[in-house]
Amino acid sequence: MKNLTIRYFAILREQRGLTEETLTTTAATPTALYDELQARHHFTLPADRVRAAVNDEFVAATASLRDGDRVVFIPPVAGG
Amino acid sequence: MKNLTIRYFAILREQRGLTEETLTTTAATPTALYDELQARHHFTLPADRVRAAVNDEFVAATASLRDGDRVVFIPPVAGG
Amino acid sequence: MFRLSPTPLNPADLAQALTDERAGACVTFEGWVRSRNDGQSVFALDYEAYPLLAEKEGARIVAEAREKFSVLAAHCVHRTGHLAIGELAVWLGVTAEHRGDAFEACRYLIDEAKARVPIWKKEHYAGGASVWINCATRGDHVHLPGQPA
Amino acid sequence: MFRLSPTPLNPADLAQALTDERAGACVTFEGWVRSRNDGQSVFALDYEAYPLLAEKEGARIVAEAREKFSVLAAHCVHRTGHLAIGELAVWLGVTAEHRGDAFEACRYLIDEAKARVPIWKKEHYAGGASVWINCATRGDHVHLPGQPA
Repeated sequence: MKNLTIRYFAILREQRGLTEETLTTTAATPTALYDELQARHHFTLPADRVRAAVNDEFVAATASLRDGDRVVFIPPVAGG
Repeated sequence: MKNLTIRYFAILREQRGLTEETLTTTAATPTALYDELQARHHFTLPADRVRAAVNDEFVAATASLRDGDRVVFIPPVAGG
Repeated sequence: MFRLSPTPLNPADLAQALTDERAGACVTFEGWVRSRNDGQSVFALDYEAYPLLAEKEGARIVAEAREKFSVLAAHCVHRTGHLAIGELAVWLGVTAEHRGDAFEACRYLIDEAKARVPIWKKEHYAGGASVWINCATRGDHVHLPGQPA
Repeated sequence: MFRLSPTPLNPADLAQALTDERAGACVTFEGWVRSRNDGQSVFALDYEAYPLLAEKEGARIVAEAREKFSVLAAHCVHRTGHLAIGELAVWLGVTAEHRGDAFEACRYLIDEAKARVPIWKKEHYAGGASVWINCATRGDHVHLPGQPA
């Protein structure tokens, strides 16, 4: 079990209804964590359209999550 | 014989020492006219680096010159 | 230089930082909020950013452009917050000795920024609907009042 | 729109004419007088134009860009007269719905204008020499004071 901080932006922020939460999870990777959150909060974006950042850096979907990590799931971007 | 008006710009204006002149010539084409003027005024630009305009439109070097035409020889351009 | 701005962008002010005696070419790109997008009448939009990562990724893109092209300066500023039609969403300015580098670096910067920087756009339509751009999923639609859902 | 200007160009003023609700992209190109060109220290320069034909040819180039690319506006203004280092020699502004057209049209305009519009540039060097650019012929050289001719 690890404690993680999740920050939400844009469509995920709206669908979650908050900007940040901490949670205790067994999820080992960003993908596993997204699957867990998606099931709970009915996020419409499938996992393969969301990138992950840990501690303010992009990481692979299969990266190892560690206790205390700050995680952000990044919906498809649309700047410009 | 025909009467032509010649306007000079840039390096040709400086080498000719005036901006406009009229002259009477037998030159049938811009190329023939440029050869005549180059011999007389020692223009440094060879004929193949000069374009011709007649009555404010580009013309071929072999176009026919007519009495009353206004001729400009155009040195290599360098705008921008 | 890449930064986010919560306040309106002024191109004349931004361009002043580009002044350079060695520069022969300056190319700017401005992204404006259009009144129509994909056939819909747009009323306004919101940009939301993940600030820390947006600025890191933006800085990386600027560094890449400087490696790939011979440029003197490359600046990019992106708005966040609520924007009306005609407002400036993003401003880029690139200077170089020669124009080829300035054009190519500017194009590279905006293409990469749009593809990689974590900034999101929500469009608000005339009828009251709104959509997060690029985030539609199967079954989503924009429900316009007066049309069947 | 293509025109010549004997007076300094102000980008902010010029850009105002581009305002268009339908435009999503605005690309500008500015040509600045550089302090060095081809290894020589430039002091100032003069642009001379053949006004009537320059404006005709410029208008043709703008019309070509409008045919080739989907643009909303395409404006080009070129200075004439005496310019100091850092001054704006040419300003182009192109708007389009999408950025690809704006970039490509702007690049087309400046490339064609430089190649085709009857405008000439005389560079004045720090040492007092001056040269009509692109008009050197075999045996020409720039005679700098203090150097053998």
